[in-house]
Amino acid sequence: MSTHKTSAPATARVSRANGEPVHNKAEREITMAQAVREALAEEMRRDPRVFIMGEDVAEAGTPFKVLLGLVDEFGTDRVIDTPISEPGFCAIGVGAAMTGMRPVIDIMFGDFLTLTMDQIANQAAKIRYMSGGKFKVPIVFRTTLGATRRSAAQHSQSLHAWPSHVPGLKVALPSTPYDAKGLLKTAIRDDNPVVYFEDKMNFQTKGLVPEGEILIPFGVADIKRSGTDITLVATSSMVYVALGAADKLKEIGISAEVIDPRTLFPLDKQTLIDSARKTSRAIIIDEGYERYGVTGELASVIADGAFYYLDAPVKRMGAMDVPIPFSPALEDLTVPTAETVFQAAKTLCGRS
Amino acid sequence: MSTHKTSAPATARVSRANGEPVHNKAEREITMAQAVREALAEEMRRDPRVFIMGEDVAEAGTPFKVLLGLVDEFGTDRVIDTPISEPGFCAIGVGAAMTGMRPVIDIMFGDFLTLTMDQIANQAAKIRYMSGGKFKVPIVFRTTLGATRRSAAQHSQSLHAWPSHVPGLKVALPSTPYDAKGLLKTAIRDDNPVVYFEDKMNFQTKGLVPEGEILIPFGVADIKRSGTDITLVATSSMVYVALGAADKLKEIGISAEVIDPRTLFPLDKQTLIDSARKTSRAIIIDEGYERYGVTGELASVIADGAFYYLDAPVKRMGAMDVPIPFSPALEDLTVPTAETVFQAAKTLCGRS
Amino acid sequence: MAANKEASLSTSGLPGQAESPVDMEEWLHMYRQMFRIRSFEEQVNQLYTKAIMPGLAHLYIGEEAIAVGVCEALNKTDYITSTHRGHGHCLAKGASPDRMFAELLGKDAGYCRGKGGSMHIADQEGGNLGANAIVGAGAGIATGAAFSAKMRKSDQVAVSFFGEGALGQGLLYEVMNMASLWKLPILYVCENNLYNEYTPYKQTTAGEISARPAAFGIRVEEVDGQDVRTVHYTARRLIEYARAGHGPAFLLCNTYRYHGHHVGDINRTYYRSKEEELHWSTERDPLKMLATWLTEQGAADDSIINQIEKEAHAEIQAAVEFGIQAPYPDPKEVDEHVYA
Amino acid sequence: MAANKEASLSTSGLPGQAESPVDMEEWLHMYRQMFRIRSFEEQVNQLYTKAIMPGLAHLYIGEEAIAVGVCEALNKTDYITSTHRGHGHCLAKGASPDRMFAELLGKDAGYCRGKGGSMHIADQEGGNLGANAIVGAGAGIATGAAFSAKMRKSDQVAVSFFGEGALGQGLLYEVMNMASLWKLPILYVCENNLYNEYTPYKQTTAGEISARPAAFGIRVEEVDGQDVRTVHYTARRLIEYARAGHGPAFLLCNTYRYHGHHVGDINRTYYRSKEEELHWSTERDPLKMLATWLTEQGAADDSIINQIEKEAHAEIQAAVEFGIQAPYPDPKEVDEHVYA
Ligand SMILES: Cc1ncc(C[n+]2csc(CCOP(=O)(O)OP(=O)(O)O)c2C)c(N)n1
Ligand SMILES: Cc1ncc(C[n+]2csc(CCOP(=O)(O)OP(=O)(O)O)c2C)c(N)n1
Ligand SMILES: [Mg+2]
Ligand SMILES: [Mg+2]
Repeated sequence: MSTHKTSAPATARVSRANGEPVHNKAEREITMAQAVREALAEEMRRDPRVFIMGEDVAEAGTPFKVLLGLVDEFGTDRVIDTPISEPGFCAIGVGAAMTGMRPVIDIMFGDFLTLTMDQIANQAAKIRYMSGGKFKVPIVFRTTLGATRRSAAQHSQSLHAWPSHVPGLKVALPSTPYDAKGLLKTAIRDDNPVVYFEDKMNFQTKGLVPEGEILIPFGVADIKRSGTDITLVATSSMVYVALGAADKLKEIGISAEVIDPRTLFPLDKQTLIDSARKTSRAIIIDEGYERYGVTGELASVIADGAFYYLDAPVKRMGAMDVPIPFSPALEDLTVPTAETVFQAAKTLCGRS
Repeated sequence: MSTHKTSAPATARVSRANGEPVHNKAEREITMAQAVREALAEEMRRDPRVFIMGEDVAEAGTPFKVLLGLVDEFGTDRVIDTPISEPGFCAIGVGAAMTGMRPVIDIMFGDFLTLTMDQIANQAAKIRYMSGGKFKVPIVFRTTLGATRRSAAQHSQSLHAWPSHVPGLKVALPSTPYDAKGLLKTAIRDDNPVVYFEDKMNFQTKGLVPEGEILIPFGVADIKRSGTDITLVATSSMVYVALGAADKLKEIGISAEVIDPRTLFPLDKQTLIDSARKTSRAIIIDEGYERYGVTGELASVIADGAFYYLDAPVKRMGAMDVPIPFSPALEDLTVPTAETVFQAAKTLCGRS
Repeated sequence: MAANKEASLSTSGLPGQAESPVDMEEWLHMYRQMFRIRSFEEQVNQLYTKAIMPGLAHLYIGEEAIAVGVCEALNKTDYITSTHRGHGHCLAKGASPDRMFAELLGKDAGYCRGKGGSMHIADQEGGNLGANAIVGAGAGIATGAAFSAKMRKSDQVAVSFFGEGALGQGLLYEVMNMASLWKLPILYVCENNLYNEYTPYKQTTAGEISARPAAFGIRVEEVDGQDVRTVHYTARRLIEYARAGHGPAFLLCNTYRYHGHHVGDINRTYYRSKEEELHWSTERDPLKMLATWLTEQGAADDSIINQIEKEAHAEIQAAVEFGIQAPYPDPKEVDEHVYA
Repeated sequence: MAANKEASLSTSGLPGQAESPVDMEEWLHMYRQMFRIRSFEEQVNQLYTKAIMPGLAHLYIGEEAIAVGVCEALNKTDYITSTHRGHGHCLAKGASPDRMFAELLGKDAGYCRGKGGSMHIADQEGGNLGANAIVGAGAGIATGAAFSAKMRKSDQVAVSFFGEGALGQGLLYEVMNMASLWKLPILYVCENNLYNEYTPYKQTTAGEISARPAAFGIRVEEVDGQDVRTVHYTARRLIEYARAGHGPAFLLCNTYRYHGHHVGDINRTYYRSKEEELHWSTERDPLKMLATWLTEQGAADDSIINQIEKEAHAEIQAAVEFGIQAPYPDPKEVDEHVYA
């Protein structure tokens, strides 16, 4: 189990090169779970239309304990335990959002998106357009992604490619506590449906987060580390994998730039392309299945936008195209690691 | 409505350059609907384990009338009308496939895949792997794709990117009656779950199809037209769009090669790459939403595999990233046409 | 539960002593509303036959008493959700036929700027949250609207109309369960017109329909959906019940669509007989039934009925003209309204 | 329907005059089976506590009478589907504990070559179509297996075990409807242990559980899930009914899980009291209840019971050892078995 992907630093101290408004608030080191909870609490205090709905969200605070305590402040009228009815409570969320509320719907495991795609992709995503702009559906579907928890094939998937494919949806996937807070607050204030993914393995990852208001605009990638020789585009917890690889690359004299798009839609294509133009090499690292997913999209955005600057094909590193196995001996092999990214980057830089 | 995408030839006479076994059977001109029906009838005669299940499949023969007559030959025990319960009858199909049957499940509109992704992606796709290879799930999910029928946002989608993303599934999407028959027979005999997409606009398209046995192996692309200057990779009805563009291109002296992958998984990467290496330019044309879908995957496969041969970035032409509008004045704008592909190809060949 | 049981056996729906009767002007108004729907739908059929209308449409003819009987028991600020067979609900909730025709013809003046069409027609100011092309989906959205109304303490009620085919969708049971648990102000209106597309509902529906909502602790009543008076009185009672915070109710209406499943469904004998069709359209017609009763009561005569019909017909005729003349949306609208 | 109603009221489950009684050897066998499950689960708990087991597990302790009572009424060729809480069903259907432990530890000798783990444990030769990590999904698969059995005229029956939480999933109603329409040979076994994870089922379940399947025309019986004799007799009757082609049946078993929702759920007082836990484990324990009855009948005494327990314990002990010693799968297996 030594290759567990969360050999990520317990404290994520990564730069925030662009995008955020300057603030001078006190920063504290808190976990991703705390950042999420804080974002929710602040937004619920600010706006009485915001409520949380899902399985075991109230007293239990979800199985991940991320929401612990919210019910004490906001009561069971605004932190609402549901039956095990994902399609049903997502649908209720959509109807509530159309009629003046701002629901945050908790889908415990991202794997359960399979049950809710009608509500998310056929209803929430399309209602504004189908009504000619007359309705709006301000709803957040908060869910999880990420493997290596020994939870096997139906509790370990990273299905963010599906909603990213669907016009009408926005998709956010924070890697740091800072981004988690800032993106979630933005998501809740957005007048459109947002699917927001947290990596289950990152809930205990710590990072500096200001108290109070931070809003991260959607569609602004963050350069988590600057570099000149190769671009590593990484999403969610793969940012830590990429940073780990960048450390190793530095040791052999290769300077890697690590970029986190933070939102898959809207996508900050320009930052990705500019970086690849500068470094002339790129790897996309994402934990979704590799085929027909996020890596293909980002790779072709770069291959197109930086075509005349690239010295090597854009390399894609997704999760292995297999259902996620239970056995630790197998599961860790299915996800990119700092080591496999390091090797791929080395090769791409002609240093095999 | 003049730009309707099925300005496709009423008779699809396209070459079959590779892959199929040579046969010397009588060929007749039949429609895609007839080809599908014939494939089903032949397989049901051959194998008593094959049955059809779905909404209005028996006497009504589906709203598209594709299955008309099958119930007369095989009875209501093998052509089974269901309640409007897509998750339920897909689940029953999975259980039946695990225990010795070979169901062909009819999902009327591809848009209803949203309701069935748990059965398809979490159950059918994973059961073999999760059981360590002990179970098999020989099931075909037959469904539709394609816009320009004035059916609006929830009855016009082409969601084939979703199952293509999921390991454990195979995905076929025939463009011609010949391919429809050959791929469907192969799908039914495959021991794995296959999602099989027909374009609703193509049911009346005619083509030469042999009587009796034809089996088209999965993972073998078909070169629908040979050319030397540019590669047009096109799926399903977009093959006709590409062929239309190739005609126009020929008039201005550009020789386009049109390739139909026929199955998205397994994908015949080599044929795509070889063609692009030869022509040095490629456009991917697919009717799914452009972002995070099929065009991104195929473009990055080519950008990677033909990197050192390409004279221009690989261009992607998917459906516009909007929910599909009802109004004819808008709907036709959302799908690639022979004209828009022609223009893009011309530009790509430096002939603006 | 015992009370539900009893309720589900009540079939008359006519007012008990506690209820205030509806006056004759209102019944005449309902006649007009039903006739407007019928007239609207006949125009739709013609537009389709003349190949003026793009796509398909599902006609509500034969079922008018349900939309009208229920919607007349609602306030303008109350919500409804509707189905693929949604023109009747939309009109009954107060939409204008001109903008509806514009929508059906894909024109910019339509309620959805031509982007929705028949299957997504909505009336955003009139409380119609939209037709839906996914069977059963409207029940989810309406339950959400009821949830929202309860949270906002707005005193609104939501009504979800759906065909008996929607009983096949598991979503319905999920949301009925939550509606019952949380006592949401919602009325589920099941229009049992005997067919799921081309399949008789008996082949798709096990057990007794009314037992299903009852199993979730929901109050159920079953009525003759052709009798607008029964529908209306029962709906009033159930909507009042829901609005008062007692929880959801379910109104099962037995009805029939005279035309095909959609406008193009012409040859129907393989799934239902001409005799059956004739029986319903002659013996069980909601318009005839109400006209007869009004005449018996001395509240109307042929000339009054004719006058109503003439006016409604003229209105619908003008509305069609409006729709036909209206311009298509500008092509640049194609990628507008994807996001707010 | 009248018959169902009556059936749903029957709570004794003990044999009527028409039924052949079970002999004492068989009850002793069932005691052994229940004890094996308990012993297995206690080992799982220890493996977790000692950090030997990867991931999580959901223990079946307290509910043993249901799996055993039902599975003892099945043939080896009959099918079951199971849940996240699936070890008990798997053992009761005849799986070997050694290969089960190997699976739970991610070893190559496991039933699924280590690829499935606790939540996907299956016994492909023994008719266990698998545990499932999607609540309710097993009901769909089992209904499909029953459909297949009927089509193949194989005389097999399928049993779907699920927790009362699965009543929240719409899928269940969809497949119960079809099972009833098509008279499929299936028994739905609902294990109501009072909690959906950390939420009391009363907060998630409106109306009466038994009314739900009954509304679909399904025969329902409700029993004390702690009394293996009642469970077994009732299951026999319902399985016979299903096998004979009368259609599906639903067995509602009232029960309790002694441990947490999963092995890591240690502090439970925020959702249930220690008194409640104690009540069930002391007053309502299925093993104690059967042992007492066997003793009363003179069919067993302490030494017989002890002997059974000793043997079973040794077997489980050896099985754990086997699992721990077994090798992990070869890394190259990682992309094998994706496709047939
Ligand atoms: C989820 C889903 N499945 C299938 C369809 C196709 N379809 C459209 S209408 C219809 C029948 C609906 O029957 P019912 O609910 O009784 O309404 P009715 O048409 O009789 O008014 C079907 C199957 C659909 N639109 N949505
Ligand atoms: C579709 C789905 N939603 C949520 C979960 C998470 N989950 C796992 S077990 C469980 C509770 C199940 O309760 P119940 O069905 O009563 O079974 P029990 O655990 O009590 O045996 C939940 C919510 C899941 N696995 N699948
Ligand atoms: Mg109907
Ligand atoms: Mg439970």
